[in-house]
Amino acid sequence: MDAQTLIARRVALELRSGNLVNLGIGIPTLVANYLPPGLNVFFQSENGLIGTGPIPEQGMAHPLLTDAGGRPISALPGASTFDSAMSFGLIRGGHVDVTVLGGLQVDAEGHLANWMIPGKMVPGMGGAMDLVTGAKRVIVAMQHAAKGKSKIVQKCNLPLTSSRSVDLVVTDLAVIGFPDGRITLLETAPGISVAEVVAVTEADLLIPDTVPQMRF
Amino acid sequence: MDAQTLIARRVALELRSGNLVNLGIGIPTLVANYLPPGLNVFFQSENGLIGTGPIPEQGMAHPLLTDAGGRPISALPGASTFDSAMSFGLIRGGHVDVTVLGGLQVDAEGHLANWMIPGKMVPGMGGAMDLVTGAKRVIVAMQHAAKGKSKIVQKCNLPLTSSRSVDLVVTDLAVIGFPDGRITLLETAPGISVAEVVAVTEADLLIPDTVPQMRF
Amino acid sequence: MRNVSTEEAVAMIPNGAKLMVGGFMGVGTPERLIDELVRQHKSELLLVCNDAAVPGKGVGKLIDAALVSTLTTSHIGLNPKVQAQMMANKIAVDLVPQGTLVERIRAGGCGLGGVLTPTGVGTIVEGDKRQIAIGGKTFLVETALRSDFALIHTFLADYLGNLAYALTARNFNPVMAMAADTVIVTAEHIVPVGVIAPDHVMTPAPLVDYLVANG
Amino acid sequence: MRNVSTEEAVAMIPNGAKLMVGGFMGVGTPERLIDELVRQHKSELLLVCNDAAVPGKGVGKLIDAALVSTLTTSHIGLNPKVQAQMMANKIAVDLVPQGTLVERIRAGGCGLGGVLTPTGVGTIVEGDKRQIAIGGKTFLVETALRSDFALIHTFLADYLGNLAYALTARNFNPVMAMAADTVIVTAEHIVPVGVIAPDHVMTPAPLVDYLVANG
Repeated sequence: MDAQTLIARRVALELRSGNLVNLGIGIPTLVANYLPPGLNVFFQSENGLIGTGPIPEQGMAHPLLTDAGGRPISALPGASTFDSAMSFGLIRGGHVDVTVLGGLQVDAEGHLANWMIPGKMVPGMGGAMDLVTGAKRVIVAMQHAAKGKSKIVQKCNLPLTSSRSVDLVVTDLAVIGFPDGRITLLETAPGISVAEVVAVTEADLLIPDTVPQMRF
Repeated sequence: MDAQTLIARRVALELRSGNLVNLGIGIPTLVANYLPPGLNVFFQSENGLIGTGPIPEQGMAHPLLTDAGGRPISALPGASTFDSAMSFGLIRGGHVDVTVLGGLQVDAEGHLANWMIPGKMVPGMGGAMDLVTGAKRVIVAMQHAAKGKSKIVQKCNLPLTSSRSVDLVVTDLAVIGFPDGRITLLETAPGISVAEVVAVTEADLLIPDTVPQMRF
Repeated sequence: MRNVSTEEAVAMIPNGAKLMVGGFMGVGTPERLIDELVRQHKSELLLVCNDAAVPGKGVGKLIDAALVSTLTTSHIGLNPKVQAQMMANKIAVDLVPQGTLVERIRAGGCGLGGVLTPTGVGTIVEGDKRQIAIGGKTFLVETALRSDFALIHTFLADYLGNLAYALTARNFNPVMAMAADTVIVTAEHIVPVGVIAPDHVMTPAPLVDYLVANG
Repeated sequence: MRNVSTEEAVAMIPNGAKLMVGGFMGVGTPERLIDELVRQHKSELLLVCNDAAVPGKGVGKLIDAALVSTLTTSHIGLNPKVQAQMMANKIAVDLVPQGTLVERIRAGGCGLGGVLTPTGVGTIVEGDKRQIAIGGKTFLVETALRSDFALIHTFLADYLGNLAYALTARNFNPVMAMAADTVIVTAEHIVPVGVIAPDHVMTPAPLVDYLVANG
């Protein structure tokens, strides 16, 4: 299983039936492909839809039905559409149960940076700041390191997305949480030892006595 | 012609084709009955409708279609419905071209008091404060005096509806406006002299050299 | 979303609960839930609704039964029983301009702390509210309102809980359906999924906690 | 409401105008008006829209033609030409969180001075904005946005100007249609009055100033 699939499958286990879920672009988008059988969740696309379905069959796409990246999607029975004020009312108002977002850095306090690298890349925050500030639960799905550098840092040096801390980080190497506000190693990926995670993690992880293997 | 009809007919002359108009309860409601032929205006009911029509035929009323007083109404072709947030977005946002409201007092500065008499009557402001604050043009339609006391006063002693001044006052005796911020007698009702209006008006009216008779 | 009976729905509401109730002069009010609140005698309610309706209709029935201790509303002029209970100090009434009331509820439902409105500036509505000048114009800071329960009435509800309101019965319902911890809905018609087209859903299903089943 | 040609509609817009343009990644953007803005070479535009789309699509065409001097938006990541023009100091970009952007426009259209939002607190979005604490929580004061023109695209428009949007092409359109001095609309289908049921109208006719007629 490749790293992205592992991350997506692990995140999918966090969703509960009836949840309203918003998936960011990239690895988070893949989560929808790995829902456990029988699990019914509502996926929101922040451009104005609840009930996003898979990419339509050849020739069935409609130009007025896309995801937030402008790519054609379908809609499931029971879908609803709305304007951007409603969409962000849902997001900021705590009606989104889980958001899954990519990240550039997460730090020991759970702060996320994911929207710009000063002087290099300024895509804009889009809906990310509202999602992290407003969703009931924020899960970051990302590679543990980029170009050999840990993305789990002691303190973010990139601009923050929100002052609100995220709830869970799922990487190709580990699952990390923040019980009692302490950054904690919760699970290790298959074939990865605790020592290996610690070695490639800049942040000072709390290591419980037993660290189970990542479920997926 | 009775006083209410005169007032309603005079106010109707202030409306222009295409206007979005909100009529308050009482005399203002009557204005809809006296639109000049060929004039097409949109009437808003602040409980959530543009395109209110007359009272429905016997047996045609629907319990979910009423005016802001809860009375059955009809809807004209091209009507639209919406929630209260939209309804007051239209009102406060300046999208209502004309609102016609009843009044308890209007003073020399054009301030309106129309929602409570302390210790006596506290109906609540309903939508009146938003209407007076937000509509493009505010017209007060009311009797000139109540129980022998002028309702056109030098300074309101009842709680104000808004700090925004009204644009026009139409009574059974006169039309009063506020050109250059001065309370001014613009027209007198048929058979009423300028002296008679001045005699029953507490506010210090500016009297132009010629005061035409009220059109209706 | 769970289907419940009227009795079960109201049994969840404790005495002293803060309730938002949809409707405008009783139009679009969930009458079955109101009747059951009276039957179960839920008292000391903190009620938020557009108006006090009239005796015998909508939230007027809660006033008739003296179940409301605090009423936040824009208009009580057509319900003399509220005036009488006010005089007798049996109910506290907080009068809020209608446009401000709906924006405060919307803010509560949309995660905003409040809004800046010109409505009420220079009137007794100012009270001790904070004021902010923007571009030379003064606005009142009006803070968000939320409640424990929202009691909502809709024309159509589908099996998932998507709602579509009709005509002037929409009013405060969609806004309140976002601003409460628990949302309970009565529908004139419960219909299969798909009867309400996606573009015509006014309250998306995930906002609804309980739909009152047909009796 | 008046019917106009695309040429007439765009001729009303001066160089340097402040424009709100509906659409999300070009979906729900009035392409005919955008093309005509380019053809008439309206320049120094102050543009407010959700995102910068991609080159060759939606507002991306205005960027391609270097007609935009200031861009207020939430996302430019998929349009490298904006990034290039930023580096060359040919365009000023004001990045606003998406939920804040839509609330600021809504406030402008609804007569509010602004809203209080938690989004951006503790980030560089704070800038020198006023902060207000309510119930121990900090909010940013985000002020209303308005424009000279709103360029709106709809699925259905009736002869009076009632609008109904489709699927994810609704996005910023209904909010912007309230926040501009002049509202110009293109429709995929112009239909008789009554085709859009009253409960399905999303932008009521009185908000629309100009509807672009079929060619």
